[in-house]
Amino acid sequence: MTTSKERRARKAIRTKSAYHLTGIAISIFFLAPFVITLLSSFRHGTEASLPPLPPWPTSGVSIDSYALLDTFGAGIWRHMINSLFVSVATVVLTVAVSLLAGYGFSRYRFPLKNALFVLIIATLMIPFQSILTPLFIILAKLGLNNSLLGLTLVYVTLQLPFSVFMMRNAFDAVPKEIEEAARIDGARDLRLLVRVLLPLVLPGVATVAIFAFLNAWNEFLAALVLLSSNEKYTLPVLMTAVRAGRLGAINWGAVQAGVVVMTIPCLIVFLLLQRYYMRGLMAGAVK
Amino acid sequence: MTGSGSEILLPRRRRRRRSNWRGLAYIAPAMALVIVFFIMPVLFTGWMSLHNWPLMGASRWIGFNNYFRMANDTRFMTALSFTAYYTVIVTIAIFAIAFPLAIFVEKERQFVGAYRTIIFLPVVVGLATASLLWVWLANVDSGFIGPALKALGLVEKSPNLLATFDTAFLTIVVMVVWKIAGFTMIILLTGLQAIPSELTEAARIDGAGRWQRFRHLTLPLMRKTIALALIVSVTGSILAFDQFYIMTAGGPQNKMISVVYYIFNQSFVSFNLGYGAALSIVLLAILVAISIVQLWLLRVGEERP
Amino acid sequence: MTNGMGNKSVVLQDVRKSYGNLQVVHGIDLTIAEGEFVVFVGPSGCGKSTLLRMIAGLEDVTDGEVEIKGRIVTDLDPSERGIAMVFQSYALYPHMSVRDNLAFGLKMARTNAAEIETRVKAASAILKIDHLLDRRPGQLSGGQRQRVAIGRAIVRKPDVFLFDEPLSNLDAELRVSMRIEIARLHRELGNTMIYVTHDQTEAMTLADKIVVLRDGRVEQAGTPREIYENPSNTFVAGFIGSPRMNLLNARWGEGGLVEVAGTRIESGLPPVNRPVGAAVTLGLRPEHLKVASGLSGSLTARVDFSEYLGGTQYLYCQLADGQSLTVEHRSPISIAAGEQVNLLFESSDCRLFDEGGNRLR
Amino acid sequence: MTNGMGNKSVVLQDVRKSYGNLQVVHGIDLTIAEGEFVVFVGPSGCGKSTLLRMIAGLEDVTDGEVEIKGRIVTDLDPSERGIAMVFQSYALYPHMSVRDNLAFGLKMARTNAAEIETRVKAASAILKIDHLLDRRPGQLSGGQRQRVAIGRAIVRKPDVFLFDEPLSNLDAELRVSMRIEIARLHRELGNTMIYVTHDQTEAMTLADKIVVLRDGRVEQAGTPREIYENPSNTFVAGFIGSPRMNLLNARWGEGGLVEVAGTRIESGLPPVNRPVGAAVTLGLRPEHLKVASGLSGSLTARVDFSEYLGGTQYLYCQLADGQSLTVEHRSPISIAAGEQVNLLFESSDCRLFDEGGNRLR
Amino acid sequence: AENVEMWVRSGIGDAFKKVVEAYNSGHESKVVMTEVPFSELVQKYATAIGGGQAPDALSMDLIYNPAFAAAGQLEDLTDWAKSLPYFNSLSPSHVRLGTYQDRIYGLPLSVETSVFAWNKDLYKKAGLDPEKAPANWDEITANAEKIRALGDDTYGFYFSGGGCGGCMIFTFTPLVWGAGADILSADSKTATLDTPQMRKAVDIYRNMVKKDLVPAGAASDNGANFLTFTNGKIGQQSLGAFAIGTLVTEHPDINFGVTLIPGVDGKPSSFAGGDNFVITKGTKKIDAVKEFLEYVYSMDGQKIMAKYGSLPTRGDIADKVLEGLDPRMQVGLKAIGVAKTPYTLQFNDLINSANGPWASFTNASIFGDDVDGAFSSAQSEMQSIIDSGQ
Ligand SMILES: Nc1ncnc2c1ncn2[C@@H]1O[C@H](COP(=O)(O)OP(=O)(O)OP(=O)(O)O)[C@@H](O)[C@H]1O
Ligand SMILES: Nc1ncnc2c1ncn2[C@@H]1O[C@H](COP(=O)(O)OP(=O)(O)OP(=O)(O)O)[C@@H](O)[C@H]1O
Ligand SMILES: [Mg+2]
Ligand SMILES: [Mg+2]
Repeated sequence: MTTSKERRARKAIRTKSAYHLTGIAISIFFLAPFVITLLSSFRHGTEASLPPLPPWPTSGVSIDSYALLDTFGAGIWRHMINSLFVSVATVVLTVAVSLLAGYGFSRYRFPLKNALFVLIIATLMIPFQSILTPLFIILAKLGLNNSLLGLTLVYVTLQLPFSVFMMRNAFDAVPKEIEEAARIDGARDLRLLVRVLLPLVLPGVATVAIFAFLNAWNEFLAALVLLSSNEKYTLPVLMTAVRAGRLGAINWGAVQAGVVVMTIPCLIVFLLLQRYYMRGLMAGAVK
Repeated sequence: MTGSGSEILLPRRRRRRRSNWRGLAYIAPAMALVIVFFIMPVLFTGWMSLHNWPLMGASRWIGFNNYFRMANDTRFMTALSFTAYYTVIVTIAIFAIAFPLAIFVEKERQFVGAYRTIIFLPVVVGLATASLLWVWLANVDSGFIGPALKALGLVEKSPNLLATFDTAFLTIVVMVVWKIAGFTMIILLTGLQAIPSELTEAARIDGAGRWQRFRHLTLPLMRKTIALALIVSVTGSILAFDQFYIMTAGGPQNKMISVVYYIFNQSFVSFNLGYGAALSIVLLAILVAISIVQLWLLRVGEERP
Repeated sequence: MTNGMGNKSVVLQDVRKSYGNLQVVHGIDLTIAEGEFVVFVGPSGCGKSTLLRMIAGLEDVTDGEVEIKGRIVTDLDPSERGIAMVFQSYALYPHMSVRDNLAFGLKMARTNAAEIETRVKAASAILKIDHLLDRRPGQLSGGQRQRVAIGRAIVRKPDVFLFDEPLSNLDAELRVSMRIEIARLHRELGNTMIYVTHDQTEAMTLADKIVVLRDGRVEQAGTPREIYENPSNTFVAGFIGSPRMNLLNARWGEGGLVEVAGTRIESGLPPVNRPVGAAVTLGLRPEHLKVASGLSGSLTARVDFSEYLGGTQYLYCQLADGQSLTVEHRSPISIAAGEQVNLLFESSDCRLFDEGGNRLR
Repeated sequence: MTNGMGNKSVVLQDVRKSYGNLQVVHGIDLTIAEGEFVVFVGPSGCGKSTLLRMIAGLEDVTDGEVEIKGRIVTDLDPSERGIAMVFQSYALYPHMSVRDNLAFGLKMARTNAAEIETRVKAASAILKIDHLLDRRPGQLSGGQRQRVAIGRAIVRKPDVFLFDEPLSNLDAELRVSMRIEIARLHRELGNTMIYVTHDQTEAMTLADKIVVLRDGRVEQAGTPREIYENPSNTFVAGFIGSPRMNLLNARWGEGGLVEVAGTRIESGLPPVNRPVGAAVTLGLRPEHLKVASGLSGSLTARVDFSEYLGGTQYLYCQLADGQSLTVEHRSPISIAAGEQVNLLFESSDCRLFDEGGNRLR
Repeated sequence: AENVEMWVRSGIGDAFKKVVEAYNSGHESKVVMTEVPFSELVQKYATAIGGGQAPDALSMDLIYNPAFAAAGQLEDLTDWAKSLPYFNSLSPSHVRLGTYQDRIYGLPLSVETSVFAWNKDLYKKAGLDPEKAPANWDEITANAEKIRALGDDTYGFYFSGGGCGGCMIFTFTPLVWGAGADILSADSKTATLDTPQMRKAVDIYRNMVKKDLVPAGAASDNGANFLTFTNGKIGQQSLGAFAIGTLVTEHPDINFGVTLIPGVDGKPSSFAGGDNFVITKGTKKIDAVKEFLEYVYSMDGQKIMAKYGSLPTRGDIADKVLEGLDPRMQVGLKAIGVAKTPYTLQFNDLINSANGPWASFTNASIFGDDVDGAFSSAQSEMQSIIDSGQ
């Protein structure tokens, strides 16, 4: 009997180690590009154009690459602040707008409801590169050209299909009784939404917020076309300059540093909120 | 209904109508944004597509000529077929990777959360940034892949991955899989976890092996989820632009011009905005049609009565 | 506004409800006295919840009026009706502590902090949840959650308490003790309470008045004893009581004789105005049937099979004409399947219904 | 492989289960005879499902062996054990017709089409679901789904049927009729059946043998009558029976006297080897207590409140020392709260337990 | 004081930035300069015009000048330009490109020519005479082989062959121009790609690629690494004159020589490129803009530009401007004499676009397997673009 117990235990260990070996191999594939870039970006300027073999700095750690990055455009801090402004504003507005819309779609009946919902979702299917010109003209008419606010509004719109879909599902998942209990308790409209329902759809909000942040932080074409002065440019525009190279040569060190600078905030935001995010995404995707 | 209550009905009707307005009020900000920044530009695009609309100077009404022109535009046809090719390959690749991954991380066990997070990490990086990162990795002299292959002695000379179509295409597909597979995985994971464990157990008792369970239970029960993942993946692939623009600039020899890239070129390189607009409208129609066909093929509607 | 008839707490006047073209509540009139405990029972989908929710104001009334404490409240907001409601799913605010759950309604009504504190204290003392005030609902057991939900109703000091199947998510044992708790609460607070359930035990034990609904109509309303002993039709007779009343097809004979399954039995009933030979239904509760040892007795049946339940044994029997019959047998001597038994009963325990199912006497 | 003892169907030898460091099943030994209907009962989380699933092969056994029909099956796949299982949630394949649901297992075993057809026909005839064969599970009612789930088990012609709370998703009325159905099925098929439930009525009425589990250990195993009448400890005594047995703190006196609540009552029990004055627990079932009209009788109690249930009335009483006591009162004369009553009982109905809760006699 | 808004392409180099700095420090009106990534400049400018948000002035790659002028989006400068005393000595190629239907819309801002450079240190190491400029492509190829023989990462020749139309028109067409052929007919209405001269030029490059004289990265360099020569491991490369300045200031350790690019038959040629200065039609700050441009043309302005590597735009004072600067700059100046610039409204579509026929032709014909196919498909595609533009 003990032998059968041991046999079972041994088998369990074998299965387990095979599982984790596979897991480690997979993790290496998905992590390696990040690690290689991060380590390489701290090599001396002279090493920047050498292959990252090994990827870590061999002749001392240096921030040459980052210093170099700062010489593009109006300096990296300026662009970073612009990017942060646009991203945060996009997050705030997207959350506010999609929260209201998700609630309206989930809980109220009104004429053309489904048509309007499909309309919002359908915007997902339009290649937005092709409406840049009309967008530019409309923004100019609204006096929002070359303004971070205008860019933010465009980003918010781009986020809406996904966000409204998510928030509607999130509200659908909240039991109607909670809302009814609150109505009996005398909470109505915005008070009901903010004090009672908002905390219940937080995972959905986190998902929407992360997506809004990531997309606003990373978008470059609209930023490039819709903004037109150095001080207004966001980081991705800076990155196009880095990519285009300077004085006829790409500086790979700047590319590595740029990738790191572009990536780190996304990773931080994601890792901070991922508990909610995974839940929200998984809850939202079922429908 | 009874006639007797008609007078009393009046105030209540009014109340219900008020709640209609309330629902509309909640969605108003979203609708305003969509109308101003999407519907109007799209209508405008439709309008432009009926004109010869140069970037600068006066536009001229030409009816449906832009659409007729498309039929003989071999470069557009090439772009379409490349996009179709890319979509098929990349979708297959993503599913071929993401499905096993979803199964791999399905059960709650030690470190599984870490694996999920790690696989998902590339999703949070922008496509443009990811492209840039992989351009570097794939660079023949300063990158990682070629020199590493050479250092390992697998090749004699570091290969220039982006110089020929096949290797460049492969690089892009690998990059996209690296970047997207985590997202698809999570969607599929949702579907997997929605399958009650009792069903799998019942099938085990019924004597269905792993593959049979996958074939007879998992796949049919995940139809809705697969449809969602498929539509997301196909739509994304058809709209692909950044990766070609940044990684190969459409090369080598213009073999990687996707439809959106072509529209971009027509509008902003050749400045045929009208023609570009017409192409956009056609692309939109194609996308809507493909989505409908996918939903229909997977018969999403009739899943449960 | 008060109409001076203080003892009426809730009055429904011809209340109707339609969803689109589907009418689910058909003109219900009901008067509930101050302090009364009223239970709505009925099969699933009969409109119990809908009726309760119309009283609460959560559902629009299609036609008719709802009056609470003499005020017409048909068009008022739920929070303005002086009601409180306890939901089946508890519907606690999961992100708030128990204390905040209790206080939320008062905060919304801008009650001052000291008053809130007092009322929350009082309610939690009544329900013995003082020690849980700082927990989140997620950290409570089912029974504790239900207590909090009731507490949330109490702090509002409502005129009327509404309960929608508050115990059906609890397990059997807890259900019994919470039922007793609710009864105690009604004794202590003395408020009007309206309670929806499909559990007969709850209905029988809690109610001052039971309202039996079917398909959006009131079938019978009365005290538990009235309903149990004098059901006004076969529906009510079959619905209340477990195991359910045996309803036997029979014919009306002469001189108080009733013909069931080929044998004439003395029902001992006084004559009713039915022609001899008319089809009637004879109702006999399982616990009123006694197994006689000999061959004497009025009904003969064969035991199909029996269920042993400790104190009791249920006998599932068949009459000569194939009609089946349940007998509650309480005796240490158990009876096996296949045995032939004689069943005795008092004629006063017989109930008689016409072909339409309505009570003859 | 057969060990020649054909009448043993399932044998568990010191079966244990741990999740990580948490042991949830502690060395269970059990022998189930061919054709026996065994019911596992016990409070939630006691390991009933885990045990059943280990027999099915859905859960690995941490230690010990499972034997079915003389074969050690501990390391075999569920499909190779000759078992079939019916799940609480039905676990029907939602995308297949009823016919395909029934046939799926046979198809997996590459049974030929004609044989499949015959078996599906036979099973659906037994369960009266012939007319449903082309529907999807989603188009069936709860009871019909449960029948299909049972049908899926039947077509496999298993040696052993396993049921995990198969009826707990059904409503009360349906539960009763499906229970009777399962009893009939067992009579007809004669297979060994292992059934998990926490519903006592199901356990009492269905079982040949009841196994009462607590915290992963067997507390008592025996026929329903043994368990009900001779519980081997206070846990079993309190767990089986509804309303539950009154367990009163008492002291052992001389000459078969037991001191409860200050009064010495004649228990009529023969002497046991306890010192006089030792704490004992006196068990008395509510139905064994009779309300005496006069002042005679052995226990005096005050009625706290009562519940009217039609045929029966439950009296919740308090003894002089504050211990509470439930009495099942079956008489047309109802007793009101506040009354003082004398309670009579037969000494043969008394059960006595020591401080550890174990049965003295 | 007015602020003149002006866009320049990123990577234009320090020359223009310094001029703006100098101007801003000495004048009341200021120039506010915005750098736009060069690959998106035209598109962005055009969109901005469409939205009425264009800057006052722009430093525009001269080859786009005709298209924008034709669209009527640029300010007509004819009268003012002709009134400038030094008008006739302004770089003629630029003025030609700035002229549309006899009106002048653009004036030279920076002049750029293509030249051939070799690394003297590598020549020395390979046993070649570092001071002797190669005179034809046989010599260049032979030298390349010797330099390649030096080792692993040293290469004999480099060009941005990954579909960089702008790079290749700049450095590769001089091979056929020198021999008297061109890729477009004189009136720009016919594509004349398939000439013996072009075949020969393609062969020369193919040959070097085949012999592994060119780094593998060349095949996918879309222009971002145009100045690979600056890494010191490339023996020879055709560059822009601006690179001389870059090399001198940024890479003083590289010892290099400069000569004109030989044609396939040895006769040298060059591409005259650079930026024209254009003014957006309707700007209200036209006087300030003109004031700035006059400053650029002044001796001070020209000297600052030259100091940072930009060739003088005024022929009359060119020698004076270059006085005291690196003598190799003279080669760039000399190139203006033999330089050509194609005049077509579809320059972007035909040549500059990374996805145009010219870009893919150069890549396919030099790196691909099917040279004939590359010729015929590029020829027909160019022709169809020209035709569709009529
Ligand atoms: N929103 C709705 N739209 C349409 N029909 C509805 C809606 N809500 C309820 N109904 C219908 O109204 C009828 C009464 O429903 P109600 O919920 O009041 O029943 P109930 O008696 O509470 O049943 P249960 O015991 O199952 O809770 C049902 O037939 C139901 O199908
Ligand atoms: N996968 C698991 N991991 C850890 N513990 C588990 C797991 N499954 C069950 N348990 C624990 O094992 C014990 C027995 O669980 P089991 O499901 O067998 O109880 P049960 O008697 O069937 O209860 P119920 O009546 O609620 O179904 C419980 O304490 C439970 O928490
Ligand atoms: Mg209900
Ligand atoms: Mg269980």
